[in-house]
Amino acid sequence: MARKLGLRETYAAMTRGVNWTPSYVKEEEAFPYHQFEGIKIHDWDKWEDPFRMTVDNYWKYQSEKDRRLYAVLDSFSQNQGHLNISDGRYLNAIKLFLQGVTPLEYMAHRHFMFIARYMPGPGTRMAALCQSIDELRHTQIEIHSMSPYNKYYSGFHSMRKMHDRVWYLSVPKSYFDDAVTAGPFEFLTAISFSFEYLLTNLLFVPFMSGAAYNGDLPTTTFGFSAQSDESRHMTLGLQVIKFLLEQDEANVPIVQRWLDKWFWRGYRLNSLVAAMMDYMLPKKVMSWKEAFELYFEQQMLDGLFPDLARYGIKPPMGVEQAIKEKEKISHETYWALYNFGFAAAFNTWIPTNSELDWMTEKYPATFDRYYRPRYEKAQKIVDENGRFFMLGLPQLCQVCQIPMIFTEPDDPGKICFRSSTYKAEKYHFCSDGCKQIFDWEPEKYVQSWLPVHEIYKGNCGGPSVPEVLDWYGIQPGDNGEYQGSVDQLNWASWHKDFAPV
Amino acid sequence: MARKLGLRETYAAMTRGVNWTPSYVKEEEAFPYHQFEGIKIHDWDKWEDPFRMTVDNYWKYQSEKDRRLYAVLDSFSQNQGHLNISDGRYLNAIKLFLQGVTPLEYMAHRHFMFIARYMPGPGTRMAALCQSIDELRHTQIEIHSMSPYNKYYSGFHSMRKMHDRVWYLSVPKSYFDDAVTAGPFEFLTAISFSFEYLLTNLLFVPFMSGAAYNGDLPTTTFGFSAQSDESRHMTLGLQVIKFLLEQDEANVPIVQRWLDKWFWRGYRLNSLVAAMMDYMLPKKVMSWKEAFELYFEQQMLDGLFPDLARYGIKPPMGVEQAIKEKEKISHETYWALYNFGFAAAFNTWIPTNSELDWMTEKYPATFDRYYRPRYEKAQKIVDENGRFFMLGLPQLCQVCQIPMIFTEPDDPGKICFRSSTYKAEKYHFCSDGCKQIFDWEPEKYVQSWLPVHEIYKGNCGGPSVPEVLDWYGIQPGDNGEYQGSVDQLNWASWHKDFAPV
Amino acid sequence: MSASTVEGHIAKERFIGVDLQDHEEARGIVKAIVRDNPEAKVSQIPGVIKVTCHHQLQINRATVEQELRHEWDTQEFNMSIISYIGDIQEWDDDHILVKWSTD
Amino acid sequence: MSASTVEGHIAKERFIGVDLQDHEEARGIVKAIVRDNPEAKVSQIPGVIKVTCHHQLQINRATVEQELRHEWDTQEFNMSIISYIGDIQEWDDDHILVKWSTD
Repeated sequence: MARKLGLRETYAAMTRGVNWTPSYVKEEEAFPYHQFEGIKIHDWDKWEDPFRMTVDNYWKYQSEKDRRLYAVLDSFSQNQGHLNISDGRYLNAIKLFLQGVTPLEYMAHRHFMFIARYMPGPGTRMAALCQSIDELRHTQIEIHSMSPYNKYYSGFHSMRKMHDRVWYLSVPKSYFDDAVTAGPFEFLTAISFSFEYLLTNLLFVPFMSGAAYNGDLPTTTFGFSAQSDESRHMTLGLQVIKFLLEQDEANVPIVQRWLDKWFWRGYRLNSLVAAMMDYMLPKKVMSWKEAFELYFEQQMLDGLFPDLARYGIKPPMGVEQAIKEKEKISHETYWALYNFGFAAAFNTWIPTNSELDWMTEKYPATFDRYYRPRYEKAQKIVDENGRFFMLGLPQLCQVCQIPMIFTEPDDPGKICFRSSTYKAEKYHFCSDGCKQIFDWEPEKYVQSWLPVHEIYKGNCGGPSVPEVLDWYGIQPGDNGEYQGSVDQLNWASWHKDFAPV
Repeated sequence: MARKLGLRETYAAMTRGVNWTPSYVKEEEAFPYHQFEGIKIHDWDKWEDPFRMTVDNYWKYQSEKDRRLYAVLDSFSQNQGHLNISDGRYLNAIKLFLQGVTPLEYMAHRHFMFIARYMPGPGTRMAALCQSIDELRHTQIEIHSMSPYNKYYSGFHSMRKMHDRVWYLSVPKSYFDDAVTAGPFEFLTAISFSFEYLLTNLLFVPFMSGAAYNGDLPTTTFGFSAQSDESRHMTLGLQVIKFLLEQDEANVPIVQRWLDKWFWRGYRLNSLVAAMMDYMLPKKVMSWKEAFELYFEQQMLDGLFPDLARYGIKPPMGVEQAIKEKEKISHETYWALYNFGFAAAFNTWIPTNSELDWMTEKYPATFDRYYRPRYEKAQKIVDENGRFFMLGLPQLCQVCQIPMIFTEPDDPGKICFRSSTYKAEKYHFCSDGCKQIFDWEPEKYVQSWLPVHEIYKGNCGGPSVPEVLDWYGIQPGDNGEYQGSVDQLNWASWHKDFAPV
Repeated sequence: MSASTVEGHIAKERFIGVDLQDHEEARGIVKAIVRDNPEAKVSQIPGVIKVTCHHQLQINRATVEQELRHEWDTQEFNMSIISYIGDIQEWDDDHILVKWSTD
Repeated sequence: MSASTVEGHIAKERFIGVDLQDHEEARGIVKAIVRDNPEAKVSQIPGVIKVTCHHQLQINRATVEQELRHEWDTQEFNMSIISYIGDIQEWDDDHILVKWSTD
């Protein structure tokens, strides 16, 4: 009997052994997209994939992951598990995830299939192929996992439509649209490295742990099921960067600029995650600031970047500002969501007193001075006159598409405005980072589909708020204040017979 | 290619085709136990098993059931699911189940293995073999499913020891000991028919549904996983009865007496289930009375017994009394558990006002007149002087081993006492049914190991309450009042940060 | 003595039925039962779907397969059943039939 | 510019590590890691076990098999891993090694 091949040999046989050089067409006809960005590759065989995932293992483990997930989902809905989450407010974080992230998984599926077809290196193609299938799986399991909630709660019904139309969802959408309209190496740097390696832990680990802590079995289960795939994706991300940096010194400045751009874009996207972590989890795992310090400062700045320094790579543009903003970003973002909550497909609310105390403890330098007074004032308004909303339309940053809500890095009392003029037109930005990204590629960003502009241009259902909300697919109950909402009233009535604690 | 055998043919080939007649030993040497009860069997081939479970299907479906269960258990403990049950009080029902029922599963495993070896009919042997393996699986999955609670709650630690020693657990233990010391046909009538077919729905369906309603995923999941096996066991139960009745008319009176005995014994055992359903589930699925009417009166009396009438079988002895007692039995049983709760390995408590109102609604004929005043008085005593217990030892029924807590069928105000004299010794019973069972087999029941007698005989660790509790394996916190218990204090502290409903 | 003469018991109409888990596959099976047994009544308690009929309840592989949109072996019914009322009179490759022996 | 000179950032000691699911099999793997990497530090947030080391973290099939008491393919690590910090430098039939490239 022949000796069974080891993992290393099996992987080599699959990725290198079955590769061939095209003879009916020229190499550059078969693979026409990997050169226009200026990246130089000399030896694709230097590509390494430490996971060494082979097709048989891939099917085996992925199907086992799915089997476990669906057993849990069945059990969850059989047990009316939705009644056992910590509080009805919690699900608003999940609505935001479903509306904002799930459609990105599908976009990732599509574009990794493109990479799997068009990259000349067989190792890269195999990794991208697996990731493409993973991302389709993630789309499916997220929809399946969250659908048990759709029966009982508002805001879960139209994520595809909302993703393409609703103002705050243009933040994640524009991030991904920017990536898929770049070249293949920039895409890999944007998604595989900047998002999956640098920043993914900030989204997924505290988010899933928060789901676990708040009794949300479906999200925890799909989340950790997806995360095991993400580990593989992180490896692809780190590998692509090291590969580019090692292949040719001329690649270094190109990669550095991509890192600068995509760190900042990803970090800005994460402001929604920051708001979710600090404000939307009734039982909190850790603050945004703590997560940023652990997952970004310690793991990336102290951990990863010394490894990249030997290639001449520096920590990305804007990192100092992000560090300053860790005291502020969740508060400034949630405050905006609260104020414009009439137009969001989830509910918002004023944190409870014990939650405000928690934030005072977690953010001693800023919370009591800048943010707590806002919520106390908002509570007073609610008590005296009921809930208020900012019914005007905010100015948006031309690059990250977030309203102008962020303050000057060194002054939490002053909104930060930046602008550039291009072809006699003035463009506005929330930060030096976004301005810089625009200035590097103004032709790209003048084309941005900005939700507020589109409303004014008459492209969003009509000029009035109800017309726009209707065009967004937002139904009564999806939006606005949580207290007194359909979800809150249902939650209270479902739990009125619960035993007192 | 040969035609694939259908289900019917595969099953026939397996159970009949591979059977053989012993030639080295005589038939009665190989199968020595099936004749002494007086049962006459003429043709074992008339045995039918409608489930037609074959070995390959058996492994396939049982392993799939286990895979699903363990995925759910992993997910549950990963999510700290124990925090998401309806209330800490709920788990006392599960402690009672683990202490009382799980060891019975193991006994069933052992004795069905005996049946699988010693019954001459190959169809019977196959059904018993599968059931034996099932029961071992049930033992294992129950222990695995409840072990996540053992980390956090009292009363889950010593079920084997407790089952053999603690007073209220002698009720289920003596039931099974009675069955396994009978002949094989009586055992099958007792366990497979009376318990698994007649009464099992009263235990398992509302219990598992209660688990689902109270957020207890592990119990729901093992419960429904086990119940799918129980359906097969019900079939074995119904089949054995029909087979005995059809094989010889002389079997009819024997079977009738077994039915009379084992209905009453099983029904008495169910008084613990009645107490659990009405008192121990914070979120209630249905009352004992409703369950009894649906699962026993409608499904068995109206459904099954007309089918058995053609063989000359009548509804079992005591059924009229059980119908009268449906208004009383849960209240009388829980009251005893409450009073003797210092010696139980679970906590007891006074129902909340809304729970008392629920019982008033469900038991209009009895609750406000006989039982509510007791709990209101108990609450007054608690408020004024703290929790009280009946520190004396109760008199037990010689047959069912339940204390003398049940009232005269027609007078909920008067305790029912019955007695018989055998060999100049007087024996006491809780009911006409238990007295009749004793009178049929006094030699058997004079040997009963009665927990109270054994304490007085000095066989239970010593004469004082602490010595007995220590011998029982009861640790501080396992027993007594729930309010202020270790479990209640932990529960409250784990939930203090939960968002208000 | 017939059941209906038991003292204190008010006899109701006789039925047969199956109790199934409230999970994805079982919900498909229930749809198939309802299609093939028009008099079937479906009710629910937490975690459990109860389907009852007055005379007989038949589960047909072909209908279940239409509802589930995949192949289904009648033995897979073992993954959904919790309990049943009546007598399983037939269980072959194509059908499961529950009814009482006397009607 | 090295990371430690980033304005406003106070550099701490560098570590590598793996984040695993808090489930039965992963708990066995964690025990094996702790046995083979004595400096390993284990911490926890809901649902997640984090194991970190300062220089390298090695997972050995043989030790994991001792802890789990059954055969274990290093590829099964895919069923437990959530995330990792560092660079996976080796993953073969017997070992998984996580460390940074520069020390």
